[in-house]
Order: sequence, then structure tokens, then C-alpha cells
Amino acid sequence: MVLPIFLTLAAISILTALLMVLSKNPVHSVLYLILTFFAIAGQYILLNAQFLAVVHIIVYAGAIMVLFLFVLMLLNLSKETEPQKSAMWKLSGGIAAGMLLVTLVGALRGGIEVTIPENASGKVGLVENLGMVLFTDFVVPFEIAGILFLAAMVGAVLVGKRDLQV
Amino acid sequence: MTALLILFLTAIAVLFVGLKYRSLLQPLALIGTLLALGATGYDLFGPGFGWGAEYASMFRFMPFADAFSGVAILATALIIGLSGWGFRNLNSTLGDHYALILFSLCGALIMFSYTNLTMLFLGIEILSIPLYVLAGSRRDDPAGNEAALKYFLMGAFATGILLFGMTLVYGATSSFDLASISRAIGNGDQMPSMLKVGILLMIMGLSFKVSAVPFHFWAPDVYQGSPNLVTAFMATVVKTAGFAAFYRLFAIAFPGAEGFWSVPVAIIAALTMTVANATALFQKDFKRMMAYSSISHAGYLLLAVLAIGTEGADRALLFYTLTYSLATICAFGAYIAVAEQSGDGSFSAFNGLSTKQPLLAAVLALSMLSLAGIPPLAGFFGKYFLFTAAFAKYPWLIVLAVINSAISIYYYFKIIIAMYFTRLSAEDSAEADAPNGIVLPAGVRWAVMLGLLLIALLTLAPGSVYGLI
Amino acid sequence: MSLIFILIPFIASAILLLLRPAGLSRHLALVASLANLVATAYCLTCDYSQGMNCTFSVPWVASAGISFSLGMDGITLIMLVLTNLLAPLIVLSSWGKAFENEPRYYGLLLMMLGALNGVFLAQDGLLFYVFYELALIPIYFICAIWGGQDRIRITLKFFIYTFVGSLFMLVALLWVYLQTNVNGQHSFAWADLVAVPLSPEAANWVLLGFFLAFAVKMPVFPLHTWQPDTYVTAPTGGTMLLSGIMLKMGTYGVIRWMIPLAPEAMHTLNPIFISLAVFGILYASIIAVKQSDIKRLVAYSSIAHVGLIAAGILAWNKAGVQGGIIQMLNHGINVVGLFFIVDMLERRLGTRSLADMGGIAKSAPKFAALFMIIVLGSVAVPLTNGFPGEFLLLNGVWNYNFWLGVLAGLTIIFGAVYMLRAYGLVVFGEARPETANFEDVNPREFLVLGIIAGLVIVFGFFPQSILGLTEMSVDRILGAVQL
Amino acid sequence: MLESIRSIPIDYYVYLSTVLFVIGVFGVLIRRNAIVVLMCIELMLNAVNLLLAAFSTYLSDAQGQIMVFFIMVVAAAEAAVGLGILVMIYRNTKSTDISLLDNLKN
Amino acid sequence: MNSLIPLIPFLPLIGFAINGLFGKRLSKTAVGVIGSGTLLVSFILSVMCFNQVAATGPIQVTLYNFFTVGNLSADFGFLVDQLSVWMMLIVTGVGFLIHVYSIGYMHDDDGFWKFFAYLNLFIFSMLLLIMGDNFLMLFFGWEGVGLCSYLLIGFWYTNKEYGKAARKAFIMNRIGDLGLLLGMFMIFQNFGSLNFGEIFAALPTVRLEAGVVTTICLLLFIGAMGKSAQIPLYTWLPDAMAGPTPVSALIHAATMVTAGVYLVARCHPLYNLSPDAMHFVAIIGVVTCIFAAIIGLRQNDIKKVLAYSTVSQLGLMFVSLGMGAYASAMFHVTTHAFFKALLFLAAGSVIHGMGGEQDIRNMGGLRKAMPVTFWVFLIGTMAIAGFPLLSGFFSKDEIFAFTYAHGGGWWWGFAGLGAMFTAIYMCRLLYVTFFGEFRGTHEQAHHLHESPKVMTVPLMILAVLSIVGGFLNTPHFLHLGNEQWLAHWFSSVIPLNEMHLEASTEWGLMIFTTSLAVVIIIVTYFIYGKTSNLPVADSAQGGLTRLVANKFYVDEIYDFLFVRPLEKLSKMFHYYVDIQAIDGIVNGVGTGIQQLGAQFRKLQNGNIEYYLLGMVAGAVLLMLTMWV
Repeated sequence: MVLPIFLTLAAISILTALLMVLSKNPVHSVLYLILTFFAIAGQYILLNAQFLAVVHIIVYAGAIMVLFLFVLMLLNLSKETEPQKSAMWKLSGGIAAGMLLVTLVGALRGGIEVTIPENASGKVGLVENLGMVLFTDFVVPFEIAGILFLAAMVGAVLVGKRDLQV
Repeated sequence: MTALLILFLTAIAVLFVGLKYRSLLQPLALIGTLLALGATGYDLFGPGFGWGAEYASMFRFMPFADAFSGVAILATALIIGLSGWGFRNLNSTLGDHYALILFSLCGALIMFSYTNLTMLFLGIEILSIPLYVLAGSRRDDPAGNEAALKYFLMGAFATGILLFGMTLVYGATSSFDLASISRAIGNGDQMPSMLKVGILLMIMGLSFKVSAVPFHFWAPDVYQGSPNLVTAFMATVVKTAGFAAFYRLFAIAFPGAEGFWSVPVAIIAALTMTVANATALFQKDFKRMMAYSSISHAGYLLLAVLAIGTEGADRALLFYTLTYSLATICAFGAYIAVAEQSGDGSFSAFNGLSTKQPLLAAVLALSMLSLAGIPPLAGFFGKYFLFTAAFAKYPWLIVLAVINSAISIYYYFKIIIAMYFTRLSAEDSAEADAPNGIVLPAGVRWAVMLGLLLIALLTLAPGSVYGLI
Repeated sequence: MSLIFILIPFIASAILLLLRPAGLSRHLALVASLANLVATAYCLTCDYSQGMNCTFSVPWVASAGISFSLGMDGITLIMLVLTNLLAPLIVLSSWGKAFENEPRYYGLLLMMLGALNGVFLAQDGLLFYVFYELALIPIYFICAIWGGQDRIRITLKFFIYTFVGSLFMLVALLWVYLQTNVNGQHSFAWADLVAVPLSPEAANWVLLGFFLAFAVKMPVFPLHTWQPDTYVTAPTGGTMLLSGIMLKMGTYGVIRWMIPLAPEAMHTLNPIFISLAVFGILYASIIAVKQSDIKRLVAYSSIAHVGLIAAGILAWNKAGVQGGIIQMLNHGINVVGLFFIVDMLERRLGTRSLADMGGIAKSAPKFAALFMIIVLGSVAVPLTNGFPGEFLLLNGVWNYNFWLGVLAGLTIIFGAVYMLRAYGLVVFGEARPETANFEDVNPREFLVLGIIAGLVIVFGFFPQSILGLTEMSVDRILGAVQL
Repeated sequence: MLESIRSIPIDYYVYLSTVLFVIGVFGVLIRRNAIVVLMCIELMLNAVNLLLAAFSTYLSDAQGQIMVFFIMVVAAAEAAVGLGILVMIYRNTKSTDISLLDNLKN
Repeated sequence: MNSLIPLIPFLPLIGFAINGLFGKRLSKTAVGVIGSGTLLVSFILSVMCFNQVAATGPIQVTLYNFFTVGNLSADFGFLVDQLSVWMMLIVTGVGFLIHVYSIGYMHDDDGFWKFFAYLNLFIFSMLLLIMGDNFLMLFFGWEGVGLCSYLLIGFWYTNKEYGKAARKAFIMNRIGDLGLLLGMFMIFQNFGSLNFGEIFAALPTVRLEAGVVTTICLLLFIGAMGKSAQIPLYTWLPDAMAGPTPVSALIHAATMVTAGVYLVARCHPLYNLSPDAMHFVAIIGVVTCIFAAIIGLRQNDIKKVLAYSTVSQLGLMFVSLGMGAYASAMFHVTTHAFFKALLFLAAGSVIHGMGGEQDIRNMGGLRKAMPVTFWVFLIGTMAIAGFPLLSGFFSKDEIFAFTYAHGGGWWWGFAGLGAMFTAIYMCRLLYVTFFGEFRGTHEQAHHLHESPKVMTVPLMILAVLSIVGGFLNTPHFLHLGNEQWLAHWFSSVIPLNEMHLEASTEWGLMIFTTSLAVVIIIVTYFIYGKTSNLPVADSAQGGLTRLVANKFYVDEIYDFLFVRPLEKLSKMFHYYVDIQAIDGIVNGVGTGIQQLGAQFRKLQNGNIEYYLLGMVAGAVLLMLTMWV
């Protein structure tokens, strides 16, 4: 029962990802990517990580991709202005990526071992559980992430705002 | 941890003060870094604050992290010292600059102290994101824009690779905690290939941060395009943080897998030294040359990673990063003073500097000699300690490193040749005597003098730092 | 006591470089170098029969087993005599020249002096290496700032060439160092390094590493090509330092470090080394035969002479080593004299080409006579200082191998061929318009050349005064390191 | 529940993530529009996230999912800064074509 | 007495120092007096030594230890025994006469003081050579005389050819010196000492490998070949005539060139152990003797003839040594010193009178203008030609007798052939120079004069010595009352060599050689003295004559075989090996690295796409290490 769902979602995600990469119009790319994200969210649900799925949709599809789209619109980029690489270049990119895939898969093949603990529970992905972990052991990174955000904010402002002195 | 807090608070304070009192910014930032330096020193040499040394499996400020924090904070302090001159044209964004530098330094401190891959990841990002911005902080400068974009795109790409590696390691070892990973790996005789791929991908990701070949492409362009002081920061603090993190990861988490990862790391080290030194021979632009120099030093520094398990490898790394940072900052200090006054960033800007501005020339010359590793300067001891540490394991690599450091003389000496041996034409000499010749700004003078003093100290008593950890 | 030899020059050098007292620089340099000479004279009275004397040792990098450790025995003493005797002469020889930035010149010269003293005094492997390299920096600056045509390229080549060579030494030194174990720690102390038993293969590499470093410095064929160019382009003071003292760092290093550290490999590699040295003698001599540039000629002659020193020392018997030591001193004296003469010629005639000289004997008889004495010393005519060393060296090589001895012996023929040719072309013949008014030596030059000529004769008559000083030390080192 | 999830071999997730990751790499290599390149990088990060979530579930370990959150945080921050840089560049060059920016070179 | 012995060599050294340092400021008389006076004192001291040695035997004086390296030790010490004291007498005695002569001969020369300084230095070196009690001291002198020879040949330094000749002399000597040096090493290796006394004392007890003694002897003999101008190292001596004539007399006739003979005589205990080596010595000697004499037949330079004559006579001495007749060789050294010095000085007188002219074709009939010179030259010629009862007659005859006794008829014949040629060219020289008509320029004729007293008196003394010198060592069978005096004098150093010849044989040999000499003297007079049968001009020579006149082109052959290849090699090493090959490799390495850098540099083309591609490619390559 699970496997067909997984496979379907996998197929969708791969297909949309490819379309995202290959589509000539950047706006289409954004939309395809959002589709991919949804497929991935589906996978999260399949993995019993509902909270993650929700956050994923909100952050990625909702925030980040909208930001992308917004910038695309702002800059008025479209298929016509989209720069294209030569076929030769695409071929070499394809070969490089293909070789990376081959080596990665080749290296991983037969060597994927996950130690499944005895007292495993399927509840790790639930909010309660995650919250416990996040605010005990991971409270430091959680706080530290604040620095990151602050830095990113200041940075975005620095590059974004108009220079006053000139 | 105290130092980290001080730095973070200083950064916040700078942000607010920057809105109004710009003249206070440099002193404030300087005081903050010096306080942080003092706190680190107190932890390292004194009884310590007794708190915040470690938390859960997230970070641990034990001698290693404290010592490296000291190096990074000291480097930052010197750069802030230079900034009075280097940032003199900034107005409204001055506070942002200081804050971003301090944020970035916070990231570096996290990278020195992490004991969990999550913290490593966050540290790297906190270090990098402000730098992406700082590289392009001169918004109207095409070179800065280009540098920022290149740095950002490739940095983000490398982050992806690093994360993929982390994930695979996590999958194979069930933990992000370095000690647990190490336990899971054991003595490394039964490593699933997933773990191996994970380690390899992490090597690639970190290689990018330390600009090792073949993940070094960003470095020359970004170094050249960025504002001078930012470049100095990248070349010193970022490099130090990258290597401390690299070392920490492999020393704590992966020592058991050494048989596996030492081969690719050795290959990367060999490639890095050779490619960087050979390419640097052709550079005419000082900053670009320094970029290749920094890449080549990354090659040498990888020897410390390879030497993990050998007595003194961490000390060698510490000593090397310190001497390298000091020399680099001194060099940049001199460069900033010269290049920004002559408007020329190529070697010819230094022609006849020894007569125009002997002190600056001497500082730059000694920095170059130290970077080249010419005895008895501190840089030599750095190389020496590194080579000694790695010698037993990788004699062939040491020979290669030695040959490379000989090649490096060729380009380091170009500066010295320009300053000391290039006889000025009559026209140039007249210009040298003219009132608009090169002046030495006070901040630059003190910063480089202090740097030089420290180099001299390390030359005379290398044991003072080498014996620290 | 030992520290004085390093401190005086370095302090004086620092004063010159930092304070730049324009008018006083050469006086200060002379005083400092004479002070060292006095210290050397004092050290002549010490007793070296019990091994190292005048030792000084403080830990440098304690955690890495590096110490700042100095000491001297007879061999060191002779090297100090060489260095500190020639230094005032070199200062004096530059005395009359107008230099751009004079304090810097003398400051670098003194820095070089301190480093050279350090090389000879060092009892710690790393300290030796550090001084060995440190000596390179001032000489590089001297040559590149005040040098002649094409100086930048040539001096950089010189620097990198010798630097690469000594890096191999560093690697070899490290290898031995990592085998030491003194109370669980590595050590760079001479005695500890020497005590390390090396496997045959390792010993081969170590010996090769050291040989590369020293062979470049000396230089030994085929690692010599930097040398003629550098000598020619360097200012005379630099050439004197290079040829008179600096290359002795290599020969000294062979005695003190190379062979004691890896004697195990000498059986395998030494035949090659000695053969190279001996071939180098002939090779350089033959090239010198047709040189038209007198400075280059002296440079090649230096290769030949030092080749003989190297061959004698490598033979590692008493005659060879003793001969090597005495010849280091005497070659230093002679070659400094020769380069001073070359400098006088160049300054007065504006050329170094032998074809443009001749007939100087008539206008400058004193010059001709002093030149002759130094040439004789260089050709190793008996009762000049060159002879005892050459005799002992040839005997040493001959003891090692009959035919190598014969080949090396050809040097006494070739040496006469090229030196006398040069002398003849410079001094004999009809005077040309340019040389007819050749100004004879002035009092300062007479002082320098007179001292050198005097030393040529005094050491020629009384070589035992030098050999006696080193006898015990050489016995000691030969006894400790048997092949 | 867990059993049904685990009926899918973990290998599948690994391979799926790898494929998605490589597609992201492929996109980075062949696209010239900086924004699209950035999106491809986001895709790479999502591939990582997916794998982390899978590992987390299979290992019954929350750390993996926590890590996903942090990655999202970083991705957001990067996107903000990156887009800021892009806008800044666009203002100067009127283009987001990465191959036009090649003035810094040897 | 012993304390005075060091004065013998050091007095001339002091003379050298005074003249060398202050000579320029001293008057010529003072220079001459110092130069000759020190020598005179040395001569007197030598005579005293002679008496002392005669009375008490050899004297050994050690000044100080020259060096000690392990057991290789050498003293600065003197050994005055019968052999060395005899040489000291010759050197100081003849040397003194030549010094005095030089006062006149060099009077007008600018370098007068220098000349005397050099001469004194030479005497010092020569005395070290013969007085040294070990091989090292001998070597000091050995090289020292070579040096002085160099200085004096090149005395007139403005002439480049003279400078070349001087260099040639020094270098050829050095070739020999190398042999001597190696011989010394070998001696030390086998005997553990360089001291003559110790070596010869150890000789019976030391076990030597076969061939070692021969090798030692041959190496030492190479030294002798260089110094004594034997084939193949003889060519420097004729060229050495470039020096002032007193130099030729002192160094290149009377003293220095006989050092080789002295060396072999000194080392005779070694040679006695090696018949092969002695054989070799004899062969070299006889070949040189004949070869040089043949060349002498066709030389027209007055000094060159005498030079070849010297080479030839030295060859004869080596024949004697090779036959084991060491005392006879020393006897001939003595008489040769007298008459050859006389001949050279007389030639010098001629040159002096002729204003520097040396070609005998431009002389003739000088006997009227220069009677004293003529007479002494005549005496010298007769002495060398073997005219009965003159010194050369006795010394040569003794050698012939020994040669006949030890070597046999063939050896005797060859040696005699050399002697015959000697008589021929010497007579030719005499007649062409002093008989017939004057053929010089008008100016020369006007200038022609007899030399001053300061020159002629030494000539006359030497002439007397040339006449009576032979009576030092008359053969037994003549019963002149002084039989073998010199040989007996040497006998404690050089054992008397018994000659087993019938008195009648000796008589026969003597009569034969004597009559041959007399016949030659007469016949050549008719060829060269009576008729003006002059040597033809150089260009008119043909065939064999030309070959001989050009000295068999030996110089040219050497030039072709050694000098020019060496020079070519020098250039080749410099340009092709040093600059092109070795430095080319060195620079090539540098260029190679730069080329590598140039390739790497292209990777950094500024385009981010390439960078990304490069990173991915690097990642792929690194992934491959999974399979390593």
C-alpha cells in the first residue's frame, strides 16, 4: 500500500524537478519547484512527519518560493529575457551531473545500512516529541539560529537599501 | 561562551550606536573584541568563568576552542584597528559593517567549539552569510557585486554538498553528536559505504570553506573583488575557522575512519599546494596573489588534518593559523595604505616603497618572508611544526609541500623586489619626495606594528603559543 | 661567551637598520666586527680537548625539543676565525665605496655575520637550520639591492636554488628528529640526533637530503650553475661573503651534521658524492681556463677549490678532514683577496674583461706584487697558505681512492693554468692607454691586501698553528663517527 | 505504523534523494539565470531534507527532523540574502545572467 | 755550526725580503751587494758545513714541526749530508758567481732590484730543495724553484710571449709535481713517514707489494721529468730562454734542472729495488739525450742551442742514473754546472755585446771584439764536447764507461751518439758565432764591445772550474792520484758502484770517444769556421732540416693534442654543458612550473559556470577514491 504511494510521489517529484530545471521560463520553474515541494511534503507525511510536512509547505512553498516569484516578477524576468546556454554546455553539464549520479549511486549501492533501534516508536515526527528535543538538547542551536537570522537581516538590509550618502 | 556573548552583544550595540554616533563605532567594536579576547584569555590562562564551557553535546570551549578563538578574535581586532582607514569612506553603513564582521566572528567561534554537526552547520552559515553581504557591500562597485554573487552561489552550492554528506553520516551513525559518531564508527573496519560517501561529501563541503582545490575557484575572484578589509578577514578568520572546524570534525568524529579519508584529503592537499603556487606565479594583482597564497596555505594546513592522531598536530595548526593570520593582516595593512593612496592594486604600486615609506616596506617584507616560511620568521616555525606533525604519515606530501614552499618564494619575493630592488626612475623619485607621496595612517601604523611585534615574539619564542594546547 | 658572537652583530645590525645613522654606519660596522674578532681571539685560548666549550643553552620550544644551544670546539673555532677575521676585511674593502643607503648595507652585512656565527656555533639541529637559512636573507638583499646587471633574476634564482636545497636538509633533519626519543620526547640536540640508528634505506635518504643542501651551497657539480652568475652580479662585499664564508657553511655542515647523522649510508652514496666533487674540480677548472671575465673566472676557480675541500672531507679520514678545515680558512682568505682585487680592477678600469687589461705591473707594482702573493696562495704554492690544505686534501682523497686522488690532483695543474693566465693577462703585457695610469693601491687597500698577503705567508709557514687547534676535535668526531 | 513505513527499504529514499540532489546539481550547471540557479540549490537542500526525515523516521530519532528545521532556517536566510544580492546586481547590470559577470579573472 | 745551518737558505730569503720590499728605493749597488753578499755568506757557511760533514758526518737540524696530522708529520728540518752539502756548494758557489755577473748584465734594467730579489728567492727555494730532510721540504723547494723560474722567465713581463713561456714552464713543472706529490703520498702510505732517513732505514723491514716500489719510483721520476725537462715534458726549457741570460745559466742549466737528478740520486735506495723503474729512467734519458741533441743541430738562436744542449745533457745524466751510476750522474751535474753556466754566461756576454741579438746568423767573427768571451766560450765548448782532460771529458767518460759496463754496447752506442751530436752542434755554435766575418748590422758593429769586469771575472772563474772540475773524480785506470774522489765523498750516502771493466776496455772506450770528439771539433771547424757555411734562413730550409729546425713540431703536436682540446673543452663545458644543459635544466624546471601555472591559470577564467562545473568534476573525481 505504501510503496505505490511512495513511488508515485517519487515519480512526481523527479519529474517536476526535471521540468523545473529544463523549463525555459523562470516563472514555470518556480511553479514546478513548488510542485516538487508538495510531492516532498507528501513524502514527509508518508514518513509520519506531519509537523515537518506542514512547516515545509509553509516555509518553502509559502514563503521562500513566493519570495522567488516576487523577485522574478519584480525584475520582470520571463522566457524572453531568460539567457540560455548552448547545447554543448548543457551536454557537458548533463554529463557531469550524470557522472556524479553514477558515482554516488555506485558508491552507495549495497552499502546503505541503517541501525534500527529496538525500542523504536513511530512518533518521533510529532510536535510534542520534536518540541521536547528542540528545547532541551537543541536549545543552543535554536538560540544560535537567532544570530543567523539577525545577521541575515542586517545583511539583506545592507545590500538592499539605497545609499544615503550619495 | 563568554567571548561569544560579548561579541554578539557588541554587535547588537554597534548596530544601534551606528544609527547615530559613527565615530564611536570603531572604538566600541575594538573594545568589544578586546574584551572578548580578554575573556578568552581568562578562560585559557586564568581560572576561567566556570560556566558556559560546554552544553549538552552542542559545544565545548576547552583549550582548543579557546585558543583558536583567541587567534580569530585577535585577527579581527587587528582588522578593526585597520578599519579606521579601510572603512573611512563608509557613512551610513559603517555600523552594519562592524556588526556583520562581529556576527561572522561569532560564527567562527561556534565553528571552533562545536561538538554537534548541527552547530557546525549553523556556525558555517553564521560565518558565511555576513560575508556574502560584506563581499558586495560596495553596492556600486561591479567587482564587489560579482564577488558577492560568486561567493554566495558557490557557497550555497557547497553548503548543499556538505549537508548531503552530513545526512549520510547521520543515517549511518544515527547521530549528529561527534562523540557518538566516533563511537559508531569504532575503529573503522566495518564502515558502510554510505558513511564513506558522507565523509567524502563533507570533505568536499569543508574544502570549499577552506578554499582547497578543486573547490577553490571562488577564492581568487572573491578576494579580488571584495573590499580590502573584508578580504583580509576572509583570508584570516574564515580560513582559521574553516580549518579548526575541519580539524575538529575529523579529530573527534572520524578518527576511526582515517584509513579511508586520508587518501582524498592527501590528494586535495597535494593538488591545493601545487595548483595554487603554480597559478600564483602569474599574478600581478596583490590581492589575487594573496588569494592564491591563502589557497596554498590551505594546502599546507590540510597537513594538520592528515596528521590527526599525531602528537602536536592541533598545536601546529594553531601556531600556523596564528602566524599566517598575523602576516596576512600585516600585509593587507600595508597594501591598504599603499594601494588606496596610489589607486593601483598591482605589484608596481610597491615600486620603491622602501625609500618612500621604509617602515611599511619593512612590515610588508617581513610579512612576505614569514608567509614564504623563511627561517627564522614565525611562518617558518608554523611550517616546521606542521611538517613535523605530518611527516611520519605522509613523507611524500611533505616533500611536495617543501618544494611548493620554495616555489612560493618566487611570487612572495616579487613584492620585495618591487619595494627594495626596483630602482626608481628620476620621475618616480621626484614623486616619492612630493608631499602627496604615501603617508602612513596612524591606525594602520599601530595595527601593523602590533602585528609585526607579535610575529617577532612568535619568532623569538615560538613555544609560547605552541605549548598552549 | 658563544652568545656574544651572535649578539654583537645582531644588535649592531638592528641599530643600523632601525636607526639608520648615515655617517657612522661603516665605523659602527667596523667596530662591531672587530669586537667579534677580539672575542674570537679570546676563544683561541680556551681548551677544546674535552669536547664543546663555551656552551650556552636555553630551551627554545621546549615542548618540541628545540633548544637555543651553542657551543664550540676546535672546528667551530676555526670557522669563527674565518668569519670574524674576514668580516673586518670585508667592511674595510667596502669602506671607500659610496653606497646608496649605507646603513642598510652594513646592517645587512652584520646580520649576515651574526647568522654565520650562529651556523657554526649551533648545537641544535633546528637552530643550525634556522641560522643556515637566516644567512640567506641578508645576502640576498645585499646582492639584489647593490648588485649589477640582471641582479633581480639572478639573485632570486640563487635564493630559490639554495633555499630548495636546504629544504631537503630540513626534511632529512626532521626524519632523524622524529626517530629520536629522549625521555619520551623528540630532541634536536646534536648528540641525540647523532645517536639515532637509521635503517640503511632511511640513512640513504637522510644523507641525500643533507648532501643536496650542502652541495648546492658549496656548490658541487652539477648544482653549481647559480654560483658564477651570482658572484658576478653581486656587489664585491656580497661576493666576498658568499665565497669567503658562506659556502663554508656547506663544508662545515658536511663535517658537523651530514656525515655524523647518517654515516650508515656513506658506504653506498659516498662514492657518488666524492666522484661528483672530484669531477666538479676538473669541470670548473677546465671552464675557468678560457673565461674572459675575471670575476667569473674566480667564481669557477672557487667551485674547483671547494670541490676539493668537499672531496677531502667526504673521504672522512684525518688528512682529508683536517685539510678541509684548514683549507676552508685559507680559501676564504684567498678568495676574499682575489675578489677584492677584481673589484679594484673593475672600479679602476670599468671592465672585468681580461682582454681589456694588461700591463698593470708597470704602473702599479705594489698591486701586482700583492696580487701575485694571493694568486700563489690560491695556486697552493708551498709556503703559502693554500698548500698545506691542498696537500692534506689530496692526500685524503688519495687515501680514499687512488684514481680519484690522481684526478683531483690535476687541480694543481689546472689551477696554475687558469690563475696564471688571468694574472698574466691582467698584470703582464704592454700597458694599454686605459691601464697605463692604473692607480696603485691606496693605503686602505694596501691595508686590506697587506693583511691578506701577510696571512697567506704566515699560514703558509705555520699551518700547524691552525691544525693544532682542530686536532683534538677532529679526532673526537672521527672517533665518534666511524664509517 | 512504523512497520508499514519501513516496508519501503531505506535504500529507496537514499536513491530518491540522490536523484533529486543530482537534478539540483544538474540545474545549477546548466542554468544561467541566477534565480533559477538559486532554486536548484533549494532543490538540493530539499533532497537533503527528505533524506534526513527518512533517516529520522527509520532511526526513530528526532535529531534528523530538528536538523531539517535548521536547514529550512538557513535556506530562508540564504534566500533572503541571496535575492538581496541579486536585486543589487540587477540594479547595476539589468541582468541576472551569471555568465555575464566574468570580469574578475586571472 | 748547527745553529748556522738554517742561515744558509734563510740568508737569501732575507736578501729577497730586503730587495723585494725596499729594493726600489735602494741604489743598484746596494741591491747587488745585498743580493750577492747574502749568497756569498751562504757559500762560506756551506764550505764550513762541508768541512763539518767531512769531519763528523751528516748533520740534522729541525726548526719546527710544519704540520702533524695523525701520523702524517713533517718537520721544517734540514739534512746536511755529503750529497746535499755538495749540491749546496754548487748552488751557492755558482749562484754567487752568477749573481755577481748579473750586476753587470742587468745593470741597465728597470727591474734590477726585482731581478735580484727573485734570484735570491730562487736560491732560497733551491736550498730548501736540497737541504730538506724530508720529502715535504723537498717539495717546498721543488715548487719554489718552479715558481721562481716562472717569475724569472717572465721577468720582462711586457712581452706576452715571454709570459706564455713562463706559464708553460710553470705548468709543465706542475705536471711533474703532481707525480712527485702522488709519489709522496704513496711513500707515506707504505713507510709511514716522509723523512728520508726514516724511509731508507725502514726500507729493509717494510714489506711492499709487488710493483709498489716501481710505482713510487715512476711517480717520483715524473716529477724529475718535469723539473729536469725530460721527454715528454721538456718543451718548456727551450722556451724558458725568454728569461734574462743569468737566469738561464743559474736555473735552467746549473741548478734547478738538475734537481731531478738530485731527487733520483737521493732516492736511489728505492730505485735500486726496482730494476724496471731504473730501466725506464735510462730509456727516457737516452731518448731525450739523442732527441734534444738532434734538435740542437739545427737551432740558430744562441740560447736555444744551449737549452737543447742542457736537455740533452740532462738526458745523459738520467742514463747514468738508470744505469745505477748515481755518483757519476752527480759528477756530471757538477761539471755541467760549471761549463753550462759558463756557456750561458758567455752567451749572455755575447748578447750583451750585440745589444740583445740572439741569432747566430747575425753574428760571426766576435773573437776579435770579445776576446775574453771568446776564450771562455771556447773552453766551455771544449769541455762539453769532451776535449781531453777538461771537466766534461771526465764526467762523460765515466758515464760512457758505466753505460758500457751495465747496459752493454747498444746503450753505450746510443749515449755516444748523443754526445757526438752535442760536440757537433756546440762546435757549430762556437764557430759560427766567433769565427768568420761579422754579419750583424752596422749599428751592432759599432756597439760591439767586451763586457765589463764584473761579468768577465765570474766567467773566468767558471772557465777555470770547467777546466779543472774533471779532476774531482778521475777514473782509476788513469792513476792521476785523485781517483774517484767525489764518488768516495758520496760513498756514505751513495754506495760506491763497482764497475767490472778491464782497464784495457776502459782505455779503448776513452780513446774512441776522445778521438771522435777531436775529429768532430776539427771537421766542424772546416765546415763552419773556415768557409762561411752559414745556416740558411728559416724559409729556405727544406725536408729533414726543416723538421729538425722546427723541433719536430713537438710544440705544435702538444698544442694540437692537449692545449687546443682543453680550450675547446673549456668552451664546450661552459656553453653547452653549463649554460645550455645544466642551467637549461634548472631554468627549465622553473619554466616548467610556470607553464604548469599558465595552464592552471586558464581554469580561472572568471566565469562562474566553469567554476561550478569544475567543482562538480572535482567531486566526481574525489568520489572515485571510494574504489581506491
